[in-house]
Amino acid sequence: MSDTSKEFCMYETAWCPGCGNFGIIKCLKQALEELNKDPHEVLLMAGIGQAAKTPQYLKTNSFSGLHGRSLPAAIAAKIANNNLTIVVNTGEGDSYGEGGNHFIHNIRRNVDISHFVHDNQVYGLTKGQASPTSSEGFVTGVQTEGSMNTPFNPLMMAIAAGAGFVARSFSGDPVQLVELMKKAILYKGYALVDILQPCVTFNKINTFAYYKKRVYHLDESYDPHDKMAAIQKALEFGDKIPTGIIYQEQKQTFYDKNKVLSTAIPLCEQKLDPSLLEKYSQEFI
Amino acid sequence: MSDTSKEFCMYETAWCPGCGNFGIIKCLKQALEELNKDPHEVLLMAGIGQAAKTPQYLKTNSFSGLHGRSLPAAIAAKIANNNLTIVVNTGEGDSYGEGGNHFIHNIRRNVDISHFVHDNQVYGLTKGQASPTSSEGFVTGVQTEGSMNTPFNPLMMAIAAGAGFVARSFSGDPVQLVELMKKAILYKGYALVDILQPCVTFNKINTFAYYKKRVYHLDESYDPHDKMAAIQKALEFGDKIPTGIIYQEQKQTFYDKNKVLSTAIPLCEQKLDPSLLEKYSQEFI
Amino acid sequence: MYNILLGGAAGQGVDTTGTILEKLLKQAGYQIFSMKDVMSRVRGGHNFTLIRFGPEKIDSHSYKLDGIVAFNEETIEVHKKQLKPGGFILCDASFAAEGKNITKIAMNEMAKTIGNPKVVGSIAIGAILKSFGETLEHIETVYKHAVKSEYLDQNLQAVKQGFDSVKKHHEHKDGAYAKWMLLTGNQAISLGAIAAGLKFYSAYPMSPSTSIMEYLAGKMTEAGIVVEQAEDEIAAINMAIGASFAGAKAMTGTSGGGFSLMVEALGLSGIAEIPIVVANIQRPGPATGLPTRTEQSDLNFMISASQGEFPRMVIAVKNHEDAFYQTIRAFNMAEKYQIPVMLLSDQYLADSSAVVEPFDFAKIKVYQAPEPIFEGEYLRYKLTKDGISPRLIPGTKRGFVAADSDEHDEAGKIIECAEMRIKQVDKRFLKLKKLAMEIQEPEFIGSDTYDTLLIGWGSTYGPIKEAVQYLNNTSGKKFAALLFGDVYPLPTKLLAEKVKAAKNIVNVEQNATGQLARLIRETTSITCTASILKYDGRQISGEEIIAAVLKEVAK
Amino acid sequence: MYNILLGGAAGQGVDTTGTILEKLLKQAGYQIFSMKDVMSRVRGGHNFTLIRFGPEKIDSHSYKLDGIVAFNEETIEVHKKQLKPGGFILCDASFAAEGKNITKIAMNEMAKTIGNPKVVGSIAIGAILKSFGETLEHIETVYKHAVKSEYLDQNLQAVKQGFDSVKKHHEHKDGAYAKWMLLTGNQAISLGAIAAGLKFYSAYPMSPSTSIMEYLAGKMTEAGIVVEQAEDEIAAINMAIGASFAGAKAMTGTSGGGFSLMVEALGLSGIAEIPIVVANIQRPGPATGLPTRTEQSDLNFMISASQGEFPRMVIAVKNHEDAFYQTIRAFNMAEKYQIPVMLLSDQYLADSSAVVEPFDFAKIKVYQAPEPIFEGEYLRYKLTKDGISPRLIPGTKRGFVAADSDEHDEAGKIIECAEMRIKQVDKRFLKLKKLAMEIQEPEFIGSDTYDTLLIGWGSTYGPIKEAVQYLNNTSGKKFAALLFGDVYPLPTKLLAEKVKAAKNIVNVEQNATGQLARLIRETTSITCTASILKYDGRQISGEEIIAAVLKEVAK
Ligand SMILES: Cc1ncc(C[n+]2csc(CCOP(=O)(O)OP(=O)(O)O)c2C)c(N)n1
Ligand SMILES: Cc1ncc(C[n+]2csc(CCOP(=O)(O)OP(=O)(O)O)c2C)c(N)n1
Ligand code: SF4
Ligand code: SF4
Ligand SMILES: [Mg+2]
Ligand SMILES: [Mg+2]
Repeated sequence: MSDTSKEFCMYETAWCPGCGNFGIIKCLKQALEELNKDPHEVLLMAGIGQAAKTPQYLKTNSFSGLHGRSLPAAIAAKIANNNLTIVVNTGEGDSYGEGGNHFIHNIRRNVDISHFVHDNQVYGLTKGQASPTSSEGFVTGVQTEGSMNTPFNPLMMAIAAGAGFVARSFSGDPVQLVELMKKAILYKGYALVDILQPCVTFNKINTFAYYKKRVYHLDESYDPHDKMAAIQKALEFGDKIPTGIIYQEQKQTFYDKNKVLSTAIPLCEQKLDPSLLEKYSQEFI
Repeated sequence: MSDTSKEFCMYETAWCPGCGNFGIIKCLKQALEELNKDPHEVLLMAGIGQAAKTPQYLKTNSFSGLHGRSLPAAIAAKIANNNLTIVVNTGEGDSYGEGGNHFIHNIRRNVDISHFVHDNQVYGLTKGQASPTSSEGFVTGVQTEGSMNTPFNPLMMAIAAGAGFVARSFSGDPVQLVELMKKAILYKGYALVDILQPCVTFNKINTFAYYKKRVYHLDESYDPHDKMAAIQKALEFGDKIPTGIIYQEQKQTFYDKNKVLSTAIPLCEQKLDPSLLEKYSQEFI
Repeated sequence: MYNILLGGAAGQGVDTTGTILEKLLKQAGYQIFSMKDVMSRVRGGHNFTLIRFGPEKIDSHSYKLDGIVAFNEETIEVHKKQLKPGGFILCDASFAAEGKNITKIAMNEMAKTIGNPKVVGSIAIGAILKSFGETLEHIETVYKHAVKSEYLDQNLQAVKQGFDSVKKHHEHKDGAYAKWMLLTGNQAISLGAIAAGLKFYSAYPMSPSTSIMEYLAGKMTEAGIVVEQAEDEIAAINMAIGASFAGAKAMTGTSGGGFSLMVEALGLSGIAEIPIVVANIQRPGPATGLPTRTEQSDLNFMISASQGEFPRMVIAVKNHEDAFYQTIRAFNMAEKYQIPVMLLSDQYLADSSAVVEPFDFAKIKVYQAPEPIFEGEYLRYKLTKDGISPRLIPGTKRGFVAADSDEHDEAGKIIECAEMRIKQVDKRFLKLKKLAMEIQEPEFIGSDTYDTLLIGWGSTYGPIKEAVQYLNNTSGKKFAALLFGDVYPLPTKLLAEKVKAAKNIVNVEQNATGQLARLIRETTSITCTASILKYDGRQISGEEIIAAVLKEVAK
Repeated sequence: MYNILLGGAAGQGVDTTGTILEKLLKQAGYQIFSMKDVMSRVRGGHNFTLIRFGPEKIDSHSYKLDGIVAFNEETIEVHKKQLKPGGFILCDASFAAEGKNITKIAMNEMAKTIGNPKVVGSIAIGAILKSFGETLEHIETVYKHAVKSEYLDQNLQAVKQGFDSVKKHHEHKDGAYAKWMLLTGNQAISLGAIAAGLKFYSAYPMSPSTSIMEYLAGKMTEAGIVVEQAEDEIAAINMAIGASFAGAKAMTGTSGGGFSLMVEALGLSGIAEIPIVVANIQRPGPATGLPTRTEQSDLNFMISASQGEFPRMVIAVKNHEDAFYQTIRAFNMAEKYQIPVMLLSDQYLADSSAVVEPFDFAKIKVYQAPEPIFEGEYLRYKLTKDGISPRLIPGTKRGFVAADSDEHDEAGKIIECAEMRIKQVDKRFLKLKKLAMEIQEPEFIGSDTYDTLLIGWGSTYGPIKEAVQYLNNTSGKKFAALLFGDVYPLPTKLLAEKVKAAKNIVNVEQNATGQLARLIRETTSITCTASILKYDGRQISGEEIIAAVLKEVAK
């Protein structure tokens, strides 16, 4: 039986009413459908967290791995089968906290996947501890005196690590978010979209209204190809929060560089030339 | 018995003749002695690797932990006893590869330790694989077609993560290196010195001559307090490699912010007020 | 003894209502054992709290109910079968359910009138108090600590309205527990850690361990404890090791998945001989598994985790009181033997509340390592008769202190020499000889003559105890049980003695493969003849054990 | 059979010289077993290679020497006691050592004259060839592959000069092995992986596993394998799992410390039922331990690693030939049962070279999972009779594929329901039933009647075999041995049968706690009566086992 519908049906979710995740998953569905993706060739991947439940809620292929480990699994799945469209949807704790090492090093690999980080500046699933992006002074049951660490700046870190597509959006801005998602998916290489997402239950500071008041679109005159300008924008996070493509640069991808992948046949379907085994054996004789 | 000598005696090493590590350890010894540090109050810490053998070779307190895990152990030791001068000497594979997540997040904590990364752009102890800082095209037994990843830029990453003291030096420039080490140790907060270090055995590209030709001192006119200028300098790594303090900013340290540490008594010597136990019990009655 | 269930969707306040109610019942003098069953989501789904209370000692939960308080209709659907004859259901007037045991109150409407839809739980609390013959005597004291002051009046009003809207069903019974402590397993561990001299706690959030970090974080400034949320569990344990090396007593806590990431550093603690306490609050695996539920399936993992071989100790906590005292003991053993000591608890104990006798702080002995005596150079890894090398903290003027994850000589320098390697391995294992003398035998309970010996460990302590008492009183056969707390090294004296008389040896475990039974056989060759295993994420109850035992023994 | 030792400091070319010499000896028709003993440093210290060769089958190394080639004076000092009567020492003319068994050549001077101080090793090679009655026939072919072309002539000249500078001591013996393969244990694993259809290998460098990655990296473009150096071991295994999920056969390799970091993901492979092969090339722990040495101390760890419970398989490789075939089998078992399969090897096998019969690629069966047959919605975790759910690869048009680390229903969606939880746990464990029928019993060797049964696993295969043969031939007593390859699930049939006749059961293990003995007792209640344990980082030899056995049996 083969289902030829191009619709990404939605299942019932376990999110709180009013959660920013609803906006994001709707945009994701729309972006994939507008790109005319066949659900059979899409693979949604995630770690663990509230955001990380996203892949479970759309009718397509899904991989719900370990907390913090979505990227290594995702880039390897893409290497194994270049025909898959791979999108990672997961939380900022998952992406930048537990998964921080994979974040900085997978940017360096530049495999062609999209990474949509639902950034609610809090650990949602574990009920409200500070996340890497929590602002200084953010009070929680663990950070009883307020978070004391310098907040993690995802855009700066991504640019510093060498990412070629770095964007920010807001779950309450569906028109822009769909656009950015589509561009990220079409971009050849690793594409990051950090998506500001209110958590109505555990983050009473960075609310919908908070973001709404602060976000603004980068205007036409802004050139995302100018790295120093991009860095300046990436550093801007306070009363004003720029959204849109912060930085873009075309770079060689993992596929471009790795000779094993230079054929049109995806790795998972490549067959070993049996004569090679004889040849390799001979080398030991 | 108590040894009142202020000399950091050196033990026999297991490094290759000509290795850049010799230059670094000499400077470290000199820096500590010029700062008039008592060897009993210095704690050298490391992970695992060639560079990571450094703490074993000076007569002082030493902690040789796990590969990649020097920073969490180091910041916690400092939190436990603020009277210790804690210096981490370890490799760039250890610091930025296996230990990458601790690198970015401990910068955010800003505990007052110095982190001297012996950056030979190769995995020395495991006999010559690419490290995070290896240049593109670097050929090894594993990277048989040359390293394909965008090199990790330690200075950019440190600035992006919010470090307040970011410097680069070269093992072949002892005058500058001793100076920078002293400043890093005196700096209140997390201080990074990325030290270019030839590995004569496994890195035939980034040799002594290679670095010698390229490094130059940032001149008097350079203002390390200007973040955008610092970023520009941090991005410069090619025919010319700037050395010196790339970025400096005074920030509140972990000690400044954490109320538990606001007393003069180091944490490890603080005693619990026994009446608190009764009080906490009462809360359950 | 009564047993009531409060049920509803996540977000409906089941948890808070239960917590307040159990406090009120304790103030009335009752023993309490209350258990939480929570789904891994923040809203929706179906959660419930079981509160068992009465004037006598209560060791565990039960699934047989005297009453159901239903905040949604699903609760009635799912649980009505558990109701004992004469049991009641309390729900909102708007619910469809019908039956003579159903009491409906217009809770939702009342709450609206009071001006706060969230006080529904307090209305229910009032109704429960009345039903069981309690007064409103303690409501002000309890609510003062439980709700924000601006909502206090609304809640008190709600309790009173609830109280007035039902009839008394039962008479108050006199219990002697009003001055005892009511706390959860994780709170008991936290308090134990403070009492043991904890100075540094680092962890990464993970259910069901997070409440330890939260409790400690609430006390940190006052108690002088640095509580640090790590970037990941690897950092958490390496921080704890670093702090401990520098002289601050340190602990980390997590659940199985986080412990998986701590495995390498466990070996660092082992070879570098740096004391550390690691609490694993178990939940069902593998991997993410059932994040908010309970299981005892990390035992085999914990006793063999990390490459290579080194001495360690694993203590399973049996109940709330034990959790407190064993945590102190864990710190003491870690300090004395300079080894990693692991505490094994589980979601069941972590989140359930029980009433325990106030801790006697005067009696607690915190181990204080003697100041090292030495001449000449200080040797961190000195070969000694008992394998314990006197430990110096770095920073004194007395000598230089080394820690090394490589094999090393007495001074702590890397070596490759075969002889020193053997000596250091032997030295480390020698510590187990002395430690063996401090190992605690399992608790033996039940009849002195018995055919069937049950064997359990950790949190099944309460359910097994209840089952054995009941079986001995009613079944006509005789039963006993050995209940292990120390599981590694495994104490074997009492075991060897007690299995002799047993015709049946039945291990009761909250896992699928019978992990303690395997460990027992590995250590002693003793084979359990039957197993009662539960691995659906819900804690086995006394009555389930009774049924399973009767089935096993009958067959 | 001869046994020679080449010794010197790191950086003096001991390793290279040994590698060339063993190739030349194999070309001459000999069997070879050569072992490396290396310090964890790049320069200095003391390293040696042992090369055992002869016309008969050789199963392992020996520490009794027919000859020593000393590149530094320390080598003579350290090893001269191992020399058999009549054995020789070859060293530079400048060395101080004296004795009638010492042959000195002015190697250093000759090398200087040739114009390359590094050819000292080749001079020694020439001298060895002459001593043992060999010719220079193969030197050009072998050197052509071993040194850069610009140094070829210098080296050949060196060999010839060495050849001419000594006298013949022994006569050439005819061996039949010139056309067999000479390779290391890690090369055998690598070749096995390629033969099994490996498409993706991700790892982080760690001795002694790195040479697997290096071998594969040398073939990647030609063989179509992506070899990716990961940022850490956590990434390495999660990459392998991701690649495998998407349909590329995947493997990762490491040593114990790296495996410690892979533990959590092992459970992901277990619950998500994603096939994966993990090779752990063991070295002595705990923690960093002795990085370049050998041990068998991760067995208990590997069989219980990761929170929760799930089926897995652990295969210990016994020798070089076995390493090849078992690697293929590991992939096949992983694919068929959709489980993690772990290969356990160690530094001893990894770095030692042996001569094996050329692999018969025609005979190899690579398991090909059948295309899933289903109607309606595809269910990744369908409950089936044998527990194996037909596996679809994502990206076909046939259905949607889910992988889930949470407990899930048949479709792969998160669940919390007790019934489905039990069903999925049972389904996963059900796979072990079928798998049990494919488990390989240990190899039984020795006398059919015996008093003493030795028990070993993995790389002690060769040494134990040698010991048993020797003991049966010379001691007047009768011995047998069971040599395990499959260790988990543990095969018990032959064991149960063979222990019956044994008065003594002696486990021989390269660890301090007797890990296999514990596993045997855990599984069968059978208790070993004595143990021979070695944990100094050096592989036990046949002669050491003989001595220990005679001591054990005598007492
Ligand atoms: C190894 C491990 N550590 C910790 C956890 C517990 N955990 C699950 S989700 C999560 C954080 C979620 O935060 P984030 O990624 O920001 O997602 P959100 O829930 O906010 O969407 C944590 C700590 C886990 N599942 N595994
Ligand atoms: C968990 C773990 N993985 C891998 C290793 C092996 N290892 C030891 S040192 C090292 C890399 C060393 O590189 P670097 O940190 O750059 O130090 P260098 O030797 O170059 O000074 C590796 C991979 C280890 N010891 N532990
Ligand atoms: S807890 Fe926060 S992130 Fe999670 S579903 Fe609720 S609102 Fe969304
Ligand atoms: S291998 Fe390289 S880094 Fe290591 S000691 Fe030798 S030269 Fe130095
Ligand atoms: Mg979040
Ligand atoms: Mg390096």
